[in-house]
Amino acid sequence: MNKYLLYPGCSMESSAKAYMESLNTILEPLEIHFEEIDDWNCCGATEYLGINLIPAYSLIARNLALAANQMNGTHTVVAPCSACYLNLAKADYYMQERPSLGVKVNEALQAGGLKYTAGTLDVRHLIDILVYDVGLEAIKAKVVHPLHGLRVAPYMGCMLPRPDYQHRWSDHEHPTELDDLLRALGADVIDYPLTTSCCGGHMTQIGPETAFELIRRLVADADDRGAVLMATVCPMCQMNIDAYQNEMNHYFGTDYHMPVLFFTQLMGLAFGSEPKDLGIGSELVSARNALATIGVEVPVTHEPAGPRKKDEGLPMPRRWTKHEGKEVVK
Amino acid sequence: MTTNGKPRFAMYWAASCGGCEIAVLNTHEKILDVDANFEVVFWPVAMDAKYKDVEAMEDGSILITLFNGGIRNDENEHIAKLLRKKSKFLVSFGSCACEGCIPGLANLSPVGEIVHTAFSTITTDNPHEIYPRVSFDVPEGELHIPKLSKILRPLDQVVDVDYYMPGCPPESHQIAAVIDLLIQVINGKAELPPKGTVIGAGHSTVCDECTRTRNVKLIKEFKRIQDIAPVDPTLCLLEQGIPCNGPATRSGCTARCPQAGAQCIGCYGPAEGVMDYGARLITAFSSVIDANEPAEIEKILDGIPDPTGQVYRFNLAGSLLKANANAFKLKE
Amino acid sequence: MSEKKQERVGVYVCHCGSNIAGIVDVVDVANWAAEKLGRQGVVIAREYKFMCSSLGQELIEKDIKELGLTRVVVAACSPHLHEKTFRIAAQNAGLNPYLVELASIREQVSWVHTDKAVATEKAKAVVSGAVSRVIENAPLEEIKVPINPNTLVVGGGIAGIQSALEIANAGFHVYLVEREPSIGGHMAQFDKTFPTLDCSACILTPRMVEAGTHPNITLLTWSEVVNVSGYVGSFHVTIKKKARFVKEDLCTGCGICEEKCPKKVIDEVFEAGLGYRKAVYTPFAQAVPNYPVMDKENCTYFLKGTCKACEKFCPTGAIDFNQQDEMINIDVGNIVLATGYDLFDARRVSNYGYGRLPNVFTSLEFERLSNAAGPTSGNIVLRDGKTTPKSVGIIHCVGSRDKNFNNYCSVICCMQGLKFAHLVHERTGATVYNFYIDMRTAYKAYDEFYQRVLEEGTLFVRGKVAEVTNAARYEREKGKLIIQVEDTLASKQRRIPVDMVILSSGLQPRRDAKEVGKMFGISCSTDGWFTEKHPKLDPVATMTEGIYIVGCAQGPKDIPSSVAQGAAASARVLDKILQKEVALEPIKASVNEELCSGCRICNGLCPFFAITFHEDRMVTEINPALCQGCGTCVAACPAGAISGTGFSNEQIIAQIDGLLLKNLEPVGD
Amino acid sequence: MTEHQFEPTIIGFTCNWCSYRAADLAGTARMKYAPNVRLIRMMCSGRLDPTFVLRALSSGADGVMITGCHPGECHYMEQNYKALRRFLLLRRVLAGMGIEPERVKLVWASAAEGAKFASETTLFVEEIRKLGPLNWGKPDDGSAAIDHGPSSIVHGQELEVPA
Repeated sequence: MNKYLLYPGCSMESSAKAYMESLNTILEPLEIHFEEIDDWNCCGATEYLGINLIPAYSLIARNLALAANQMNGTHTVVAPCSACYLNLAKADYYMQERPSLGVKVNEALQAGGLKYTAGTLDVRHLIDILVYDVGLEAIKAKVVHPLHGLRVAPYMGCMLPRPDYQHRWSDHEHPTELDDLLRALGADVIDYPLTTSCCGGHMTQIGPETAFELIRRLVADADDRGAVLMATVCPMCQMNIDAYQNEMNHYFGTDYHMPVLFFTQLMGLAFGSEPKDLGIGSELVSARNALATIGVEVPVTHEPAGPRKKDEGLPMPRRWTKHEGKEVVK
Repeated sequence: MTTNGKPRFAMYWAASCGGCEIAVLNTHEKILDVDANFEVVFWPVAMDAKYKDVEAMEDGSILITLFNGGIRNDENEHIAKLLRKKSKFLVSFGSCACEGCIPGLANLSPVGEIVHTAFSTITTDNPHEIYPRVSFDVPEGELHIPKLSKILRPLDQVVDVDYYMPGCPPESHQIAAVIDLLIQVINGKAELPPKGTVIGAGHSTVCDECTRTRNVKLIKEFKRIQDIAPVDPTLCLLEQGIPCNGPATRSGCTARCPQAGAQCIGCYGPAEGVMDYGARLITAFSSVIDANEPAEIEKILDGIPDPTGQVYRFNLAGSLLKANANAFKLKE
Repeated sequence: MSEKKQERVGVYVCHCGSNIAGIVDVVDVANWAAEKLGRQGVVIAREYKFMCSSLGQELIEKDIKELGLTRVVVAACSPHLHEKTFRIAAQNAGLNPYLVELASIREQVSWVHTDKAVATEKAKAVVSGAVSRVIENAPLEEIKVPINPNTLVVGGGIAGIQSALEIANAGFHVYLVEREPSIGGHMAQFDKTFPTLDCSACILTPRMVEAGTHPNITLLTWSEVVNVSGYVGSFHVTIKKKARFVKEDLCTGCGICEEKCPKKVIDEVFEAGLGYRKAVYTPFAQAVPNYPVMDKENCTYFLKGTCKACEKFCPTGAIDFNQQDEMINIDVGNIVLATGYDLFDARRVSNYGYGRLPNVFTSLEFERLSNAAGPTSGNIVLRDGKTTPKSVGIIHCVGSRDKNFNNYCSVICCMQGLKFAHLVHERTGATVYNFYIDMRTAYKAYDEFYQRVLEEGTLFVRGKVAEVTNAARYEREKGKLIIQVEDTLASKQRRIPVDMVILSSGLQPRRDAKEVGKMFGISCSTDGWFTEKHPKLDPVATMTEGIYIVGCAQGPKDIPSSVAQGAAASARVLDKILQKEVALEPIKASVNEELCSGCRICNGLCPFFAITFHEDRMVTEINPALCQGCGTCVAACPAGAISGTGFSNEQIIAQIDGLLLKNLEPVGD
Repeated sequence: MTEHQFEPTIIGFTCNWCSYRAADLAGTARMKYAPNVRLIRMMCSGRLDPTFVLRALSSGADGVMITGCHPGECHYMEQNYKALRRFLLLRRVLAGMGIEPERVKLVWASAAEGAKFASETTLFVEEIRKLGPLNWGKPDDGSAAIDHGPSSIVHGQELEVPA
């Protein structure tokens, strides 16, 4: 039984309810135990750090302090939201790297009778523990309903892998954790070069047309590559691409229909849960048609490894992996 | 030059515990040879004698004086100088006289603190904070007690010393051997070693006499002996992560402690020609550490809770630095 | 401490023109030394314009003879400059050279300080330290060891081949060891060489053949050095000759086995993963030696136990499936390491998409692509094997000058990039872009080549490429590789769509450089390249006498420099061989067995294997020939049983007291 | 320099292959640095016997600067790590002797780092200047007997914990 402290973050209770619901369905089969941090507060999202550092860091550090008090048997805090994950990791890192910051923040925490020593906790994202603690093999083993033939664009988003303070990802420019996970579910994962490109973040509020262009790139490229669905790990990514796709279409006069689901929802399906228990249907750009293909037996079209079929073709170099030399799970 | 023809012998204790005396008596019947061959003129532990009697003696009239204990107060210093004057050969006898020994550890604190600790900490019932006075008026007159000096000094930091005999205390079999040698010398059957020689000990270090097996040492963790169970009875203690002072400590004790399963604590002092005992241990311990990263090295070093005490337990007063800075800095 | 006889010390303070005298009052220093250090044993103190001049040296020689000096201190420049000079002067006057001490009052005083008074005082202290030290100096004799005339050259690339040939031509025997089936190294994989564009194979293969057939060269390919012991003059080396499964004496190199072998595998080494070879193969046509090797991991017989096609068809019955690895022991006097480099693994720069985007190639892949003997017979095509690119982007500094990977410049990439640009242009007429940070073409005829490529119409964009992607944003980008880059000259962000991208990957130390270094007793820099004895004045020698480093093993360099180093090392080796014996600096550690307790604390400290422990006598011994004189064991011995010549405790303690002017206090303090 | 300013005396131990050459380079390049450091050349920082440091401090030095090749660049392969280990333990022992650990500093400087050698030297001199003189064992070596009565009562009161 893997035990962790959970920092859900605001969105998991609102815009990303579906994420939370679906997450809950996979915990038991994967023998993961989450203990929610009592009295946690908002992480300040992407904006606050841009406005006033010390209060912003203190706001984040309060959660770390609470977690540190609560850790029994585990010192790992899991955040399913990329922004939360980045903020927590960032605070932990800089409080250590810039002792003066650590001091100031702790002065602030003292007001609440709290204190946090940087480095006490391991801050990790949900997909990190799924891939590296639970393991792809264990996940594969739980798949009762492989997603064969579902052409998915794996979208990690920009906040998760960068900056990679603790070197948790296979590659901070083009991480492959999500690809590997979806592949383990049997999905037909497309090569998605924009996997770490920006979804627009809060630009949807400040400069929509900028956000629209960024969203268009993501959706258009996924569509060009024949993806019927995007899978994401980040509430903000999901919301931007889902909620602003229509406006984006209006703005550019395009007509894209690219549903975007949380990877946990796809895991839930693969593990045999009912769509309704996974919050599927709550998305604005409906995934109904895309998911219609699930369960229908279609021949696996794995990407050919090594030399191409065509004789005159030239072989491709081996794929880069986190642990150099070691082969990746196919 | 002597009243009964026999050469004169003296033994004195300054700042010491008296163990040296016991070690001498521990030579059993050998002590009779001393009496048979010498006229014991001054030996406060064994016989009654007054300083004035010694002062009355002719300079150089005592053939040999075994002086144990360090110089901690003006009385010690006075007697040291007196016995130097009166003795032909002055032997720095035992660890205290040679290098300060345990009393020398007091050099880690200023005199004030030492007195305070002795007279007003929880271990002492002294509600009125009554402290010793150098001079004190009583109806019968004025009483005096010796003045403490800032730091304890080994004998040779105060007077010229002819021979050194280390150990806490010197091993009785070594004492016996030295007594034999002396007797042979006075009977013209042997030569005295050159001035400054360390007698009653070996030239190398304890490992030389230790029978435990040794290999190339790579230490990942230092542990205190009580934290290891079981201690391998045949393997080098240092190799087991126990900071054993044997490698740097002069041989001559037949490696008693390591042989008995306890680490050497260094009472025989540095080996021949070594300038600073602690330095040798510092390099000995650090040389066996199996790590290159500062953080990892520090972690390993945490296994030696009191490094200064570890490397200078017996040698502090005799070391290059002699004492803790505060002991020097203390203003009167 | 027993009283030692009073030494007679001469102190000589050099003006070095105004270099020293300009800041330090040399007269004052000399007078002070004569007066204050008299009790130390200073009988004469002089100052002179240029001590290093012949007149200055004669001054010393004269005093040694006439005043019977037993010690000499020269207060002048750094010992690294003139220590030898004055040692020889002393020797001429009959004084052991090691009784001379240099006090550096130029590099350490006059050149670095401005206040004359303070500088003069410091100079006095430095002289005082040197005087106290020199009194403790002991006369030393150089240690002479004989030199075995045979030499080992490790690595059969161009640097190693050059080195081997030079020595062999001089008439001495060389063992040339190569890990791969054939010598030739990276150069054999190249198509053309910059800037002359002559065919790499055409200029290399004659040298390979010469090395392969030279009577003085024993060629050991498909072999690796597994153990080295001994020291300069007499190294003992164990070489593992891996089983070829081909009897070299019977094989004629006809190639039938390779032709008949049914097993095709990707050639990761010679073809840089871009082509195929058989399970039994010679890496390339002009391989030396030209008999093949069998790749056990892939051979069907070794995998399944059946096949043996090669054996059936071999006309001379040279195939031998039972061949075993063979251990060869040789004795040599000198060793030249020419172990070369590895190419930076471009997959690590994931934003350039190599390994993900088919039409992104590495420099080595392109070399094979453009090589007439390569998988496409020299046709520059995309990975589909047929389409000729219409536009090609060449990215410089991939993995070099980048703090995420390697900070250093890989030296060859600029010229390599230019060469590629020319070849692409010449053979495909495609539009070629070069993306560079700085253009570095500093060498004979290099910049001219740059000019030429410019004139050919190659486009240059100054800026570090941010990413290579196949995510099109606009119609014109569809189906292309888009290079996103900041054009720092136009201060514009550009997106340049191309068909093919070539990564001018950097050079890296061999992945096993550290272990190899350990085996030969030499060190690596933090970058991982082997460390030379002196970066400028001794670039091919190492700290370990008798071991030399040449070519890219020492650092990134091009072919001419590698060849030059190969030759340079040979000259050094020949010099040693012809001297027949070598004098070692007598700075050595030794154990006083009387004091040694056999605690074995020192046993783990020597990286040169000079320390041995005698179980029987329970004492440690130090082999003077292996000892490099670092003094670590001397400092470590808890019994004070190890002493070191040249830098003894007495010398250093005396110098400390001297520098602190303790020696001025009355004796017996 | 004002006559009030304390001028520390510092002993510097250098490695023949890197830091000593760095010092040479600083000289050749005429880089100016504080004149308070007096150098001793050894073949390697691994030669550094803690005795040397103790001797320097007890013989009147206010600080000791130990220099060697950067980790991984030792000309004797790895001996500078041995110096590092000794240094770290020595520093702990010195702390126990009431000597500020900052008085003994370890600096890595390659043969090419003349500038670093110069700046590190000046920096160290300033650090020691702040710490003030060490003058070990002065004014007397402890021979002057002291009356522990008054002084220690004062001391006792200092340490007294109010009830």
